[in-house]
Order: sequence, then C-alpha cells, then structure tokens
Amino acid sequence: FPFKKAKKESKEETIAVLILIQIVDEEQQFCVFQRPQSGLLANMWEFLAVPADFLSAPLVKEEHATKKKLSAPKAFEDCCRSATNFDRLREAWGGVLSAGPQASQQPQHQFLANARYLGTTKHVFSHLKHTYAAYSVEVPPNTIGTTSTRRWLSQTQLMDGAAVSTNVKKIFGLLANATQPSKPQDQQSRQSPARKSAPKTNSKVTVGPSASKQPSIKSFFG
Amino acid sequence: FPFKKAKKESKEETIAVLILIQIVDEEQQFCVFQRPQSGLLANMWEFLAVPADFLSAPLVKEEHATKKKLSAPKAFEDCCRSATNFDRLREAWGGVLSAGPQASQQPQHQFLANARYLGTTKHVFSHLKHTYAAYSVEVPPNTIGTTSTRRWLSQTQLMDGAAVSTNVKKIFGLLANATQPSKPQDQQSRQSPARKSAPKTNSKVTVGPSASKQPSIKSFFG
Amino acid sequence: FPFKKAKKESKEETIAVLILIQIVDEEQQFCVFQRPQSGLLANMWEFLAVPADFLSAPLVKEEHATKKKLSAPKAFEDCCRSATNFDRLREAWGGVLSAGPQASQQPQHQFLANARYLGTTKHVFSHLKHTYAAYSVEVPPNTIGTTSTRRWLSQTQLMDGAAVSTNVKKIFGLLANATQPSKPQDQQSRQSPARKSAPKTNSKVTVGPSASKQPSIKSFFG
Amino acid sequence: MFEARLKQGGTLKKVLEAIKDLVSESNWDCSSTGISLQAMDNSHVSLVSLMLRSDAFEPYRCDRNVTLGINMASMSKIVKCANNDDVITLRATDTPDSVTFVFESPSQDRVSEYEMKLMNIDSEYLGIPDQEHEAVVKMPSGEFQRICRDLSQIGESVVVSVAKDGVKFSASGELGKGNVVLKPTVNADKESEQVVIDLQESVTLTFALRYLNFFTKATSLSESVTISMSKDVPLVVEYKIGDIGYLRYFLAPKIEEDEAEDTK
Amino acid sequence: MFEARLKQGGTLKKVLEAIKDLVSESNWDCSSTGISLQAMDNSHVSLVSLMLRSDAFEPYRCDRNVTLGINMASMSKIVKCANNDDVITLRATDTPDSVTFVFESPSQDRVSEYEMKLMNIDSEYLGIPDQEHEAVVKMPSGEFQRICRDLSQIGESVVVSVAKDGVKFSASGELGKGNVVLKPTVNADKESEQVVIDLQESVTLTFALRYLNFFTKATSLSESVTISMSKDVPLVVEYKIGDIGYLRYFLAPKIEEDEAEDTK
Amino acid sequence: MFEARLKQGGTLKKVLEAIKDLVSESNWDCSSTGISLQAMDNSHVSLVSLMLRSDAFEPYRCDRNVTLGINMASMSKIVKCANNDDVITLRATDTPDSVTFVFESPSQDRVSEYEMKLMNIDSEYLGIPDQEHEAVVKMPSGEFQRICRDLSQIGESVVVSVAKDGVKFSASGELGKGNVVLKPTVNADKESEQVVIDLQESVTLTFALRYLNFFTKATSLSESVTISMSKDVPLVVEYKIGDIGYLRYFLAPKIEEDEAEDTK
Repeated sequence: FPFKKAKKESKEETIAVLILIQIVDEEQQFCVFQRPQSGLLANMWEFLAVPADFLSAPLVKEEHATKKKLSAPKAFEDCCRSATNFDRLREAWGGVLSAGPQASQQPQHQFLANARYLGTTKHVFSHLKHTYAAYSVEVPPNTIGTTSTRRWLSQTQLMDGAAVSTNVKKIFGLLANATQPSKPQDQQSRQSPARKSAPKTNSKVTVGPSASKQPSIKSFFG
Repeated sequence: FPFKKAKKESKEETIAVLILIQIVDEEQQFCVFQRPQSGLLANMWEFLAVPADFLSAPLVKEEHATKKKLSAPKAFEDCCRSATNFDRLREAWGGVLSAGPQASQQPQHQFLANARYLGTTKHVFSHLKHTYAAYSVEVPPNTIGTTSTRRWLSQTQLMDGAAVSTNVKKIFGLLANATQPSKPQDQQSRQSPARKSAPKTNSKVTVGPSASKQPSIKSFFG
Repeated sequence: FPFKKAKKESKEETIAVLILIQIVDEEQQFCVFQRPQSGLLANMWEFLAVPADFLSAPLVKEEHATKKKLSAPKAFEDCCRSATNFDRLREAWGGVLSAGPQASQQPQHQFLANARYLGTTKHVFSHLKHTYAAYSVEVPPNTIGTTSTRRWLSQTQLMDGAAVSTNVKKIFGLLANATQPSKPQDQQSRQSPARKSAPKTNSKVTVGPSASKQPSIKSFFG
Repeated sequence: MFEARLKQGGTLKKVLEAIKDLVSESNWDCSSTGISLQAMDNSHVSLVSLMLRSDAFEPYRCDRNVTLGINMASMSKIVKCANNDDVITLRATDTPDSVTFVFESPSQDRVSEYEMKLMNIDSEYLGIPDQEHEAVVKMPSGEFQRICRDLSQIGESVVVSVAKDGVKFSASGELGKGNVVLKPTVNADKESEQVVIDLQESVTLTFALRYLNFFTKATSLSESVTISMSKDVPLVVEYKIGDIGYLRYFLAPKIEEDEAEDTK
Repeated sequence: MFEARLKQGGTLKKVLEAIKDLVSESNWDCSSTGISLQAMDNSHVSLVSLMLRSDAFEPYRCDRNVTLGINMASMSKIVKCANNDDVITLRATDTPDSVTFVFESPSQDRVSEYEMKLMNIDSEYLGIPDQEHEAVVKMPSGEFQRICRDLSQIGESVVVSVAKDGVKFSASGELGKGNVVLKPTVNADKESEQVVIDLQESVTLTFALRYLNFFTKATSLSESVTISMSKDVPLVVEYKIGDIGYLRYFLAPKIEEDEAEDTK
Repeated sequence: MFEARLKQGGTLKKVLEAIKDLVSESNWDCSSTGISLQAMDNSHVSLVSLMLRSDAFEPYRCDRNVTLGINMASMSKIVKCANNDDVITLRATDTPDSVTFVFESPSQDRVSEYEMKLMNIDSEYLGIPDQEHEAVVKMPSGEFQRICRDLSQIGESVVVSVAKDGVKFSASGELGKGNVVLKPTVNADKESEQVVIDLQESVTLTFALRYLNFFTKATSLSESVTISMSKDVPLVVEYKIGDIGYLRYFLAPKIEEDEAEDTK
C-alpha cells in the first residue's frame, strides 16, 4: 500500500482551557465561546481556550523519545500547577474575556485568581493532536454576560449540544472527576467558607441534578 | 398514594400583554419578544408582556373563595379597562420598548394611547397559573424595528412557529375574537377614519388572508 | 377556463450582481448577504445585488418587440461592459458595502476597480423576471468582515445551502463557466502576476477542489 | 372513585394522536354515561368533541362526576408507553389531584402504572345544537385525509360543493388550482370503501385546510368519516370509534369578504 | 390542442422525483413524436434529457408543437396528488398559459383536475452528438445507487475504471480510501441483476459524486442502468422507461489539473 | 500481519451502531485470543467492553499483538458500506498506519475494499474485577429498550428494584411518575422471551436513563439482555454476540446526596 504514513505527521499543540462556572437558581452553568466561522471545528462552541505550548515542552520531548502512547508525565503536571505559568495563563484568559466590544464589566477579572487545575486530556484530529490542560473557576453570577459568541450552558445543554465538540466533553469529564466526593482535597474545599477569594478552595462544584450525583466509572474500576 | 397535592400549590400571576400590530404590504404583522435564555419558557417568543398583579386582586380573591372553575369576573374586567390602570400599563409597556441599546426611534410611544382591551385568558403551567389581560394596538409601519430579541411575525408564522408558546396562541385567539364582524363596537371602529389617533377606534384589524375571514367557533355555539 | 393569463404580466428587472471572492487557506470563499425578513425570497442569502435597470433598456425593448424567447443581445452585453456603467455599478456596490453600522474598514473599496464581467442569466419568479448581469472581483482576505446579514461561504456551502436561492446558484454557474481554462482571456490572467491591482487580471479564480476541475456540460455540447 | 378499564388500549392511543396537536389542554368529564371531552383549539376556531360511552369499559365505575384537567402533551407521552394490545385502566379519586394509568400486557407479565398530575383548566363549555344537515357525505377516511393533504399543496382553503351526483373539493393558489371530484359508489366491496351522499339541498362552503388537516389525524380511528354541512353553520367531521363512541370536529366556514371595505 | 393520456401515472411521478432536485425549471417540448425535455442543472455542470414517445400515450394528440415552461417544484407538488395507479392526462391549448393534469382512479370514482400556470423559460438547447462509447456498463440500478452513496462517505469524486474483467469505482478522502469492484456476471437469474461490460477500450474517468447522486434518484424508474463512457467526453447514465422512453443524464468528467500552476 | 474474516458481516455493523454514539474513538486490541475493545464514554461515566473471540473468524491470523486506534464515526461510515450478508475481512500490518476492510458479496461478484487511517489514541485501560452480582435479570432485549425509552418520557433517572417476584423500573418527573413491573415468566414459548431473575439479595439502585438509552442501541445484537446489579457497584448490561463474543456496558449507580450539604 503506497499510502502516506499519516500518524507521524500530526502536529502537537498544548491548549490551556478554563471552565468558567456560575451558579444561577442553584444550577451550574458553564461558559462557552464560539470558534471562528472557518478552520478547525468552525462555529463550534468550546470553553475559554488559549494556546499554551510553554506548558508542554517536556511532554513533547518525552513523547518523541519513546514513540509510545503517552500518559501525562509528572513534569507536565508540575508545569501546569506552577505559579509562574498560572500567572501567564490568567493574563491570556483575561485578555480573551476583555476582548471585543462586548467586554465584561469587570475588566480586572479578579476571580481568575481562584482558577484550579483539573488535569489533562488529549484529542487527536486528523493531522493535529491537542493536549488540553484544564482549569476551572467559579464566577459570581452575571459577571460575564452573553454575547453572540459567548453563552452560558447547563450541563445537559453542554453534553447533548450538537455544536459542542467531543474534546469539550472530554475536558468537561475532567471537571466531573475532579469534583468526586472521594477526592480528599475537594472534600476539604467543601468545608471551607464559600464565596471567599482564597485560591483553590471556593469551587463548591457539583455535577448533575442536585438530588443525586453520577459518579465516574473510573472511581470503581482500574 | 403519598403524592403531594400539586394543584393547590400553583402560584398565580397576572400579566398584561400588548399585541403590537403593523400592516406591511397589506399584511398584518405582530411583534414578538424573546424570553430570557433560562427559566420558564426559555428562549420562546411572546407578545410584549409585563407583570400586572394589581389588575388581578379581585380575581384571585374570588377564586380562592369558590375553589371552582373561574370565569373572569366582572370586577376584573373593570380593572382591565380602568383609565388609571391603562396609564400604568402604558408606562410599563413603554419601558420595555425603550429598554436596551436598540430602543425604538420614537421614545414617547404615543401610539400606546390607542391600546384597546381584548379580554382575558389563562394558562396553567406545572406550578404556576398565569392570567393574561390582553390589549392590542396598531403601530405605524417601521416604527419599531427588529432586534435580536424582537421580531415581527405574520399570522402564519405566529400560529405555526415552534418557538411560540401555547399561551401566546391563546392570547392571539382573543384578538381574533375581538375582531369578529359581529361585535358591534368593532363594526363602529371600521367606519371611523383610519390612522387618526382617536383612542380605541383606529384598529382596522382583520385576521386571516384578505380574501376571506375565519370566524371563531364561539360565534356559532354556546 | 376563465383563467387570467399569467404569462404576459410578469414585471422585468435587471440586477447587477457582484460576486466577492476571498481566498483563505487556499480555499475560495464567496460573500453573501441576507435579504430582508419579508418580501421576495425573504431571509435568503444572495450575492451583492443592486437594481440596474439602466443596463437593460435595449434588452427589454427588443423583447417586447419580438414577444419570443430572449437571448441576451449583443447591445446588452456592451452595456454591461461599458466603462460608464461600470462606474455607476461600482458606486452602487460600494454603497451597499459601506452601509449600516457594520461598515467595512476600507470605505474606498478600491478593489471594486478590478470587477470583471461574467455574463448574464435570468430567473423567472411567478410574476417577476430578473435578468442578472454578473460580475466578480477578488478581495484581499479579511477586508470585508462578517455581520449578522453578511457571510463568507465556501463553494460547497453555497451550492448545498438551503437558504441560498436557485438564482444565486445560476449566477454562480456563470463564474464557473467564466473560469474554464478554455477561455483565452482567463488563461492570460493566469500568467499575470497575482495580487497586483491591474484591472481585470488578478482574479486567479478556480472553482472546485484544488486537485481537479469540473467543466460545464456546455463546453462539450451545443 | 373513578375506574374505567378499556380492553383495546390502542384506541386511547389513537384518540390522543387525533387531539393532541389541536388542543394543548382539556377537561375530561367522567360521569355515569361515560367519558367525554369538549375543547376548542388554541385559536378558538375549531372545536373537538369526544365521547367514550361507559359500556366501552369493563368494568366502568364512576361514583361521582369527576373532571380531569389534562395536559394533552403529557397524557400523550404516557399513553405512548402502552403497547397497542395492552389493556388500559384509568383510575382517579373522587376529588383527584392526579390520574393513574395502568397498562397490562395480554399475558399479564408486564404491568405499568403511570400517575399524572392534573391541572385546573378554565374552559368554556359550548352548547352544540343537535342539527339536521343539508348535506351529509360518508366517505373512506383515508380518501378524505388524502384530499385535504393534496389540496394543501395548492392553497390554504378548500371549497366543498356537494351535489346529488358527487362532491367536489377545490383549491387555488399561486401555482394554479385543483379539484377532486368523488362520485357516489354504486357497489363497493366493503362498506368502508363507499362514498354515500345524503342531500336535502346542494351546499358550497369554504374551509381552512389547516384545521381539516388537524382533524384527519383521527383517520386511524375509523375506516370511514362522515362530513355534515349546512349553509352558514359549522362543518361536522365525525369519526366513529367502533360502536363505543365518537370523535367529532367542528369548523366554521370561512366568510367571503364581499362586504364593502373602506376605500383607501 | 395538446392531450396525452398515460395509463401508468406512477411513471410520471417517478420522472418528476428523478429530475426535480437537479433542475428547478424546464421546458417540456410536446410534438407529434412525443414529449421531450432537455435541461441543465443550475450550475450548468450536468444535463438531463427525457423522452416519452407518443405511443406511450393513449390517446396522444398534438395538433401543433407546444412548449410548456414548467416550474419543477410546482409540477412535483401536483403530480404527488396522483395515486400510483391513477391514469394521468396532460392537456393544454395550442398557445397555452397553463397546463391541466387530470388524475382518474382505476374505478373512475375519483377524478382530480389540476391546472398549473406556465412560465416563459429562456433555456439553451444543446446539441448532443450521437456517439459510440468506448465502454458501456449495464448493471442493476440499485447497485449503482448504492455504490455512489457509499463512496460519497469517503470522498467527493469517484474514479471509474472499466476493464474487460470488471468495473472499479474508487474514492479517497480524509478518512482513507475505498473502492468497489463489480465483475461481469456469468449467469444471473434475472436479466435485471446482470452486470454486462461492453468494451472497445479501457477507460478511467473521474466524476463528481454530488451529481451522480442526483442521477440515481431515477433508480425506481428501471431495474437496470447503462453507463457509457469515453475519454474526454461526458458520461451518459441512462434509465430506460419501460419501452416508452428514457431518462438520460450527462456529466463531464473532472479534469486533473496537471497543467502547471503559477508557483506561489 | 493481522487478518480476520467474519462470515456474518452484519454483526460488525451492529456492533458499530451499538458503540459509536457512546464512544468517539477507541483502541481495538487484536491478539491471538481475538479482538477486544474497552472504552469510556466522553464524560467518563460509563464503560463499554467488546469481545470478539478469534474462533468467530475464519481464518484468523494475528502474528503479533496489534492495537488499532480507530475513530468510531469513520469506521461506522465505512462499515455501513457493507451489505448485511457480506463477508467482512479486517487486515493490517504488524505496525499499522491504516486498517483495510474488505467486503465480499456472497456471490463474489462484488468486492469492496476500504482503507482507513489509524490514530494514536491515549486511552486508560481500567481493570474490571470479575464479580458475582447480588441480582441478575435476564429479559428480552426489546423489552428493556422499550422500558428505558418509555421512562425517559417521565424522568432522567430510573430506579431498578429487583425482588424474588419481579423487577420494577420507576421514574418520576415534572408530569408525574411511572413504573413498569416485569414478573418472571413461568413458561414462555421461546427462551428469548423469558424473564429470569437470579437473586441472592434484593437490590434497589438508581441509574441515569441517558446512558441506558445509549446501551440499548445494542438491542439488535441479541434477543435477550442480562442485567447484573449489586449495591454500590456498577451495573453490567450484557448482550451476547451469538456464541462468538459479547458487548458489555458498565454504569455506576447514582448516589443520593443525603450527606450533609453546607447550608447556604
């Protein structure tokens, strides 16, 4: 088969994704942004995303060395959690939120200080591989408004939405896992006073209808 | 059956609804507004509506007393027609029309003076009962423009539209009935000079295609 | 059959249509504009179109004289190519592009100077006959932005789009034919330096996927 | 206590399909004579009237008259959960907040029970006069459905003209005009395929196809339909439900506006 | 006066289904030899040619040649109002403003009549040379439809290669590539299931699947389809309409752009 | 070299239909024992596990273990191009960049070959403990599909209660509540119509209908389905694939939030 080897060509990019959460009428809503009208995933909706290849340098290197399936290495995790990188990311995310004529009313975006690292996931496109470093933060309700390219969706709208791409759902899975009651650091955050701006603690995130909770299959197997 | 009694809980609200009518190319168009993205009937389109519980005080009282099916009592009808209440309603409607960056070019909205009372209808949601006091008024063409949350629909678009809720169609039925030729006060209005700003007389409203008219079944039975 | 003779009544109008082309990521995109919410072809998307009955005077006269099927006469072709008319058309097109709050960033629209005549096509509506004089011009990428009533579509989106009317597809066919390699004046334009603003030469238009070209059936038969 | 057990549960499914798009909510009145419903569509242009006689049910028990205020979309969702050959039982208390639907499979291996909340619906009850009609046409229900659907392609209204030798349905619109003529059948194999015209006086009336198309959603209830017309009086379209009841639709004819309009 | 009565009305319904998505309006030319139509699709890439010979109709009367300018969507709407077993009659005056369609049920109990307004359509008539083709493949029409639909999943174009021992359809795209090979049948039970290859010279041509998928809407007209190809000449896809006529589609092959492009 | 030839190609089509809406991409692990796949859905809530044993294929050849990283939508598109009675062969090299699907018609007259590019998929492999379950219910797969679909009309979750004398599925929501009770069959004509309850301890668990409805897309694979439940452990829904393998779905029960929430 004189078929070009597709696998080796794929470009790799690291994207830092921020899930903005607001709680309205006791229901969580998640902020999504519409992609441009052309190009990759044209017109699809996704979480706030900025290129962040500076996070992935060690990752990419290791990957090329082993030529095997990757699991996010420890060094990459450290990169994602480092204070310096957090600052760079906050600046980039804030830039997106302030862009355009429909800028948020709160240009400092102080809530970004509370962003918390959720984990990493990958998505492979035909000639492109994205590594997503995902973060989440709770935003006071009505701080960030709706525009023609920015919306707040419920969990159901997000997971069932035809215009929401698979990788967004993958990233959302990280949030679901990060908020399992079994995780000790999350349990802790539940006891901390809510709405206070202490970094990393006020997320109070629950996924699913308020009456019952859907655990991930990963909390049972593996 | 240890099932909670749902019927007794339902909250009751009175809404004053204004059907704005413009005639373009000899076809009537009706102005609808999009509801907010969340909550009751999210994203659905409806006529200009403002809460007006002040109209319903006598209605609600009578209803609770009899615990039977209600027909709008005389006192409520009087409330809906009273000049004072008309002023309050016009102010509320005008407020909605002037709101937002896409305000109408004619902020006085003098045409509101010609609003005419059509009647009352109810709609029962799962835990909520709305009583609608419906009014209509003809607007000079192109006075009120289209925005992302405000549109002009033809009768067909209104009645067949998937994003138009049932209660809107009920309210529209009041207009259809109010404009039957059999009603004497309407007959009178047909003889009066059109387009003059005399209150209550210049409506010249006909429903349906111009060649023939669809009477309500109520003009035959009951 | 006492049926009114429908054929003789149809009004005739000449429309000058401009196909704006931009090349993004080596793919051609075509600019379409949304028609008004009511009237003929309400809400449909079409190329930039302006009434231009001044082009058709000789056409209409001949047509009435012969009362037979028309093929665009030589005189009309000349009209469409005349420098004076070109100026009038450019002014009209530029007016549309500059209209509204979402005006293009480049109000002079100098690229309009390069518009080139493609040919003529007709479309018969129930009581209306349109003659389209079609022109095309390549626009530097991102010169003309997207608004709620202005979009850039790929060839596939254009030909398969449900909201694109048949007459637009007919007009597009003229572009496809005009860019056949068999036409000598087009061949010439292919050797000329691209992106230079010499009138009539920098179009570099190819239709279809870049690997192969779909000829018109007319280049084989007739 | 109200309880009514219907062997052919499929009938109730068909009734819901025939009503739910026309009427969004309605009161079901249960009394010793049976279950009845009367409702106008949302625009108050047409009226639907359902009767299911008590002897359709076995057993039928109705200690006191009960009115069930029902959201049709919800009831339709629930009734769709029954199989066509299930036995359906309706049950309610004398002052009900909810109604219970029980679906039993013929073999009794599968029993489903759904409890639906009721609403307080403020509906007007119209008095429908019992009337002799000038023209009564009985025809296959599928034929009537087909004609209404076909002529909807042509225009918004249908003119129905009944004469001794046939009934004519006509429409006209932008693309042209069309008509369908049915002649009375002399001998048809099945009664359900017959076209029968019972005429006291010829009538010609105009109706909105939009509503007729809603009515023909009842086609699966009966193989034939009866259409009764008189001048200046609403049309009656009746589908018999076996020998246990009926579903009737009423629609006022359109009025030609030949009255003088004020000149512009 | 023009009048043509077609016993198998269903045939006309199928013809409309086979054309209406490709061509939005077209002239139907009626002469003593029969009814014919030639039209390009809106993008002028393909051509459809219909022939219904006069002996298909009983009676057929055409006093003068008549051209009927028809909006295909309107005609399709009207023809859908005929039952498959209805007899369809077309009727027009010598200088028509409209054409009349009459549908009669086999039992004559139901007669429908539709009158459709005509248009003045300015169409070019292309001369199609009568041509021997290098490769002619006859195959089941359903098989051809299936192949075109399947390969549309893979890519936008299909490469058709005809050789003595088989015909190969190939496509490639983002997700990979695919091909289907049909071998000539030695003995098939029915003639309609046969694959027959008639070859003077091997050919390999590329076609846009978008148009082929439009053509295969004619599949219900005939159990087999004939595909004729020669180098640098349009493909002919022919569906026979019983022994009363044919429906032919023409599509120019795609040209590989191996001419030098100006380097960027 | 990896090669596996499956006589009943339709089985592979059904497997794809049963997985593709739940999982967007997955690794297919091919070894001497057969082809297996394990994948979580995108939200990591459920898990699907497929096994097709090597003796299902004739021939089956697997020189070295191979992992095929497959986009499920692409594979579904390609597998749809096979007829139900085609023989399907999968083929890949030992270090594959692509996998080849060959579809042969039973008469061998039609051979299709599709080559699909592979992906590098970074998937976690979860260890699934082999477990005895407290309650195992075998029932007709169509019945289970019907129940899940019906109760989705009522609410988002289903409570499944298994007791000696029957299994009860319940849901509640805005419009009311509903339940379906199945009793164990004493004697059913076909084994596939039986409801069999194998119980060590009664269990009552709550599951998200959204996922169960994804699982029942496998209904066409087998006439019966086995549902295994234990307290605080994921549900197993198993469809046997003839005697050549199985498709299993795992879903964690929903947890009632009776833990104290921080008061607002």
